[in-house]
Amino acid sequence: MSSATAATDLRSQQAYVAAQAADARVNVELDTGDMTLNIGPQHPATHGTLRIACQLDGEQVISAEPLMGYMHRGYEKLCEVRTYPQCTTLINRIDWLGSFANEVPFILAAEQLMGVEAPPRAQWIRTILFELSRIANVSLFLGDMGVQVGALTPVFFAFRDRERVLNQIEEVTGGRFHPNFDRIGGLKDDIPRGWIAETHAVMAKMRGFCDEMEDLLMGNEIFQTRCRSVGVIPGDVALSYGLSGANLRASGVDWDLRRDANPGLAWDQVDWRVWTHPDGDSFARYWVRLQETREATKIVDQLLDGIPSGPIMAKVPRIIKVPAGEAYVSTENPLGEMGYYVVSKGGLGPFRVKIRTPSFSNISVVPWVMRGTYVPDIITILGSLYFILGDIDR
Amino acid sequence: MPQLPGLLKGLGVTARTAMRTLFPKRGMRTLIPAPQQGSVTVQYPHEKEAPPDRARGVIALHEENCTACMLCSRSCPDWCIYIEGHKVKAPPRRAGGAVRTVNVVDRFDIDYALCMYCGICVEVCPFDALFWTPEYEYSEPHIADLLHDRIRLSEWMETVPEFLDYEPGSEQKVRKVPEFGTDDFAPARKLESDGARGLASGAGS
Amino acid sequence: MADDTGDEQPGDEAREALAAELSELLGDAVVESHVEAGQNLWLRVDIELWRAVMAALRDAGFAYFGFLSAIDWTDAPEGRYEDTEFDAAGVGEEDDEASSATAEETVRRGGGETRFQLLAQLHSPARQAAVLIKADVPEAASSDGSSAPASVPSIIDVFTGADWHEREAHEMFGLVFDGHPNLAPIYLPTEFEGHPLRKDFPLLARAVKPWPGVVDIEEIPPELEAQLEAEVMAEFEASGAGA
Amino acid sequence: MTDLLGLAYWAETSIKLGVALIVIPTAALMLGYLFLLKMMAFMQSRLGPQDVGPYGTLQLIADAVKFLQKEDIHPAAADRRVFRAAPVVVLASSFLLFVVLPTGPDAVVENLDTGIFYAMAVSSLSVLGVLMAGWASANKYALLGGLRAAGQLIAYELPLILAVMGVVIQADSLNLQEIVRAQAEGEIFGFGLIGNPFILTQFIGFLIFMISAQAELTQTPFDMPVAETELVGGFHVEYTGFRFLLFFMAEVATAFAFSALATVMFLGGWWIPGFDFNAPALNVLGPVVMLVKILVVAFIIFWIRFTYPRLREDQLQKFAWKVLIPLSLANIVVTGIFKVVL
Repeated sequence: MSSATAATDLRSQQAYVAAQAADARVNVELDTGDMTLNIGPQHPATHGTLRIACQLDGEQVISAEPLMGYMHRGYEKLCEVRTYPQCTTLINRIDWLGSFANEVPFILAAEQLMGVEAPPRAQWIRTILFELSRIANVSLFLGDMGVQVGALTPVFFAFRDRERVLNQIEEVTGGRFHPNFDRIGGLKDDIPRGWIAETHAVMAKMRGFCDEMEDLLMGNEIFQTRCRSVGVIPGDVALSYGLSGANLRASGVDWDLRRDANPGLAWDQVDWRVWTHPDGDSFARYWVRLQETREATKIVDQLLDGIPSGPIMAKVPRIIKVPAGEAYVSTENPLGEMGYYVVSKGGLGPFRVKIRTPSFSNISVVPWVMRGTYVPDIITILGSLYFILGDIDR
Repeated sequence: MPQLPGLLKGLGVTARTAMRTLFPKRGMRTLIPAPQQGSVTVQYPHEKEAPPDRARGVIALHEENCTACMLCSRSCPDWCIYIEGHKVKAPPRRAGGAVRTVNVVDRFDIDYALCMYCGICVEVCPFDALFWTPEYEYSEPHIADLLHDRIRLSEWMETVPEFLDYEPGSEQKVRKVPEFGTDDFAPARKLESDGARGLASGAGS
Repeated sequence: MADDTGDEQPGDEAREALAAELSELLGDAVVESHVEAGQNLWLRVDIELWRAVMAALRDAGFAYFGFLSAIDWTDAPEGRYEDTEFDAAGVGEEDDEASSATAEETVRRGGGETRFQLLAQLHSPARQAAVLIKADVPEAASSDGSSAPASVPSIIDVFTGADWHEREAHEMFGLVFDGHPNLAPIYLPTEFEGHPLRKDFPLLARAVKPWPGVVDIEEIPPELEAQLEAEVMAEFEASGAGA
Repeated sequence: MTDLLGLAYWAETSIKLGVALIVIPTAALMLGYLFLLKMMAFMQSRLGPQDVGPYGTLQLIADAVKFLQKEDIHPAAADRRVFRAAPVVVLASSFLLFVVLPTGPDAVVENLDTGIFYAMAVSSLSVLGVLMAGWASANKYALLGGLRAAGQLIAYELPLILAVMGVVIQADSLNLQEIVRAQAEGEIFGFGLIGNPFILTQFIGFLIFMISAQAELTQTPFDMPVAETELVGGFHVEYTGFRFLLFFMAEVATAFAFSALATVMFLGGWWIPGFDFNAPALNVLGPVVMLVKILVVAFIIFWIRFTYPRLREDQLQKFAWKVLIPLSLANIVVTGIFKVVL
């Protein structure tokens, strides 16, 4: 072998070693074989059918690649063959834990195209139901995060107290999970008598639930040891990956579509604040969501006291035809920015609907953030990024 | 590493919940364990949950009102409503009127295996023939059995609750559920007994 | 300038000003811009400069990546897979001027002629503003004679988050992103053929089942009509109701 | 050991064996029902099982019957012999623990002079079974779980044994009966009515013992080998039917045995204040007292299990080596000094 080839070999070998070290942030001097571990598609932590293909060195992650599509339902295509009212039925099932919040941006986009605006009473009730679905959705996260790190009890508390919120949603809309209550130009129905007082009581209970979660889980030193400085996402990375919602705010970016780009709902009528956390780690994401749930109960309380009287439906034709045009409306959903790019050619149904779902972007940061962590951290990070599978796969 | 307060607080929360579940009673009877009242779960087959009146459990059909206009079938996103009907001649409503031509439903099937419970059909019905009821116990061991016909759908009319009042400030009008059970669930036969004539009955075929 | 942090919904002036500013910043790259009052700002840019535009916008403060997708503007040959009778009935019943005037016309925000349009959205958290960027994707003749969309520059080195969005656009529309290291399908099985979100891709779910909305009411045979009518009337009068 | 009823060796042994065979599943059932099913349910605002037997008392028996009916599945690539042996090894380890547990002056299966030493040795056998299960399952999750268990063993046997050392020094014996006697006959500053339960003098030892026992039992916060949400059950992920049942029984029975060990070493064992140490009545009352104390200790074990999240393996190692082991060594030194000085 000539010396030239030997030098090239050595150089390529060195380059390989350097690349490995840089890539995995692990010590490659130890001669340990890599192991491929498939987390999912049926794994308790992926709540749904997400699959994460991990390359492991011992328990350390060299690379993690989410593979999805097990639940792809093609909603963008299906919406093209449905009328606008029929679309909301599908849209309900994108983020199935906060269904009502899914409907709102789509309806708002259609309203923008039609030049219709819902009456104030409808806007207020919309906002209330929107925040209720946020509470229902995020409270489940608050408990589920406990299960991800091994605590059994919080998730039962979450299911227990979320049920109260779902009951309130069901009493108005008739559907616990899939309200299908929002209509172009307003709402399907008004709120039943006695509902406001009941909801106030439930909000008080939910604040109690948040306190409980703080004592039981967030204040727990073991939980903090597990979550602090695990899965740190700096602000600029979060922006570049298009993270949204609490994941973005936990990275210190002060951005909330409810405040910064309110598409016309009643959030600007009440007093509330946006919570951010500078750390960007899993604990920060939990912390921000807990504070947001508390804030949401306050928003609901204030809104309940100020619902204006009036009709709940604007004048819209019985058969809805949307004028040609394009509109994009996004709202701050429980999981993050949910937006609909609706293209109409003037028919009964949309010509094209692009659904910008928060979880899709949120989970795309996984390969970046999981490098160099440990197997238990995969679960912590996945849990704290908080995705709904229907929201990734649509 | 671990400091006591957070860990102890957590233990406190679980212990408190256990106590609340075991001893939910207040006052003199505090120390009588009554987990049945303290727990939040429902022991399903033994006790039943009562969904709210607006709950979208199943769709009931008020057959007398149905004119087989196909609006519900067309607006269904899943194409799960199948309607067939025939025309009959019905006597005039009052003296001196002309003979009416009325649609009678022969088949009104909803495939609950496909239904997404969106409620669009109930909403578009212009004749108050479809209603939601909170009934939920109609599961079947075979998926094909979830296709329910008009007889079954009409039976559910019994369980339709009255529409609720609205909160003050609302301008909505409270709707009324039509009276049920004027006849033996068979409006077509009722029309016949009233003197209607059509293909399926009387002179035809 | 969109310097209205207190205002949740920047008015038209803000968007117009932003459009002017961005047009100036991007120079020739901007083909057309469109502002919809109180809604959104569209910029249509030159596809050749797609990556450069994205980089320039990122450096100008639009560093928050929203989404990337595409639109196929051809009409679906199969229509809406629904009985057109229903559509026609709807127009007839309502019969207001809006519905009849807007029948199947195309209004493209920001203009454009090509079949495929690339679409992306960027936010600027500092300015509380968003911009939708479009680019026409020209058709290029492929080797087998059929025309396919020309390849598009990838922007994953500008916005890392565009990675998955480009993969999705690739499998759904068949757009090819130059410079993307791994255009593997993200949702569909590896062996899947076709690009589902193209309009000429048939949706089987609607094709295999007949539409149940076809009117299926059996008419009374005309020859029996008079007889039945007489029978009914006779019975009605006989029952005493006529008295 | 005194000859209880003057029986022949074989008769005595078979009686003891019979009692042990009844006691161990009963203990597992009792703990399982009381804590795993009912207490957990109450802590989570639920009712727990209700249908099988009064208040669901027979639920676990129904579960056992269900497990027995299930198909016995081996993974195709499994090392069959090891795979089958693993649950037996784990269960045997907890069976052997019961041998030395004293419940009365004569009510003990075998009163070994090195009882505590034997108990410690035997209890670490279970990890061998866990490792076997993890390795033989030919499953990556199981392997990770098994390796974690092995790592945990090294980290936690040490503080466990060192915590026991304090008690041994204070009682001057490795014999469990003698440890009970030392507590019964001890005095607190001349006040000897309740004896001297070592929890008072060896409180740090007690804490370390309980923490280590939690790890030994793979209960939360140290249940990394099982870790349902990460490893989907860890070492027993591939087990079904009665082999899984064996793991489950062993887990609960070992919890019972460790609660009993803690009772014997720190809470005064079976002795009741006011009784003579060798009073025959204690052969009947002792087990009852013992059971109550065991339930209290087990309650704490399970209470912690239902409340806490789990640590990460490296964090656990750090905690063991940096906190527990130095602390237990200091405890031994202090105990030794007091022993010599007083």
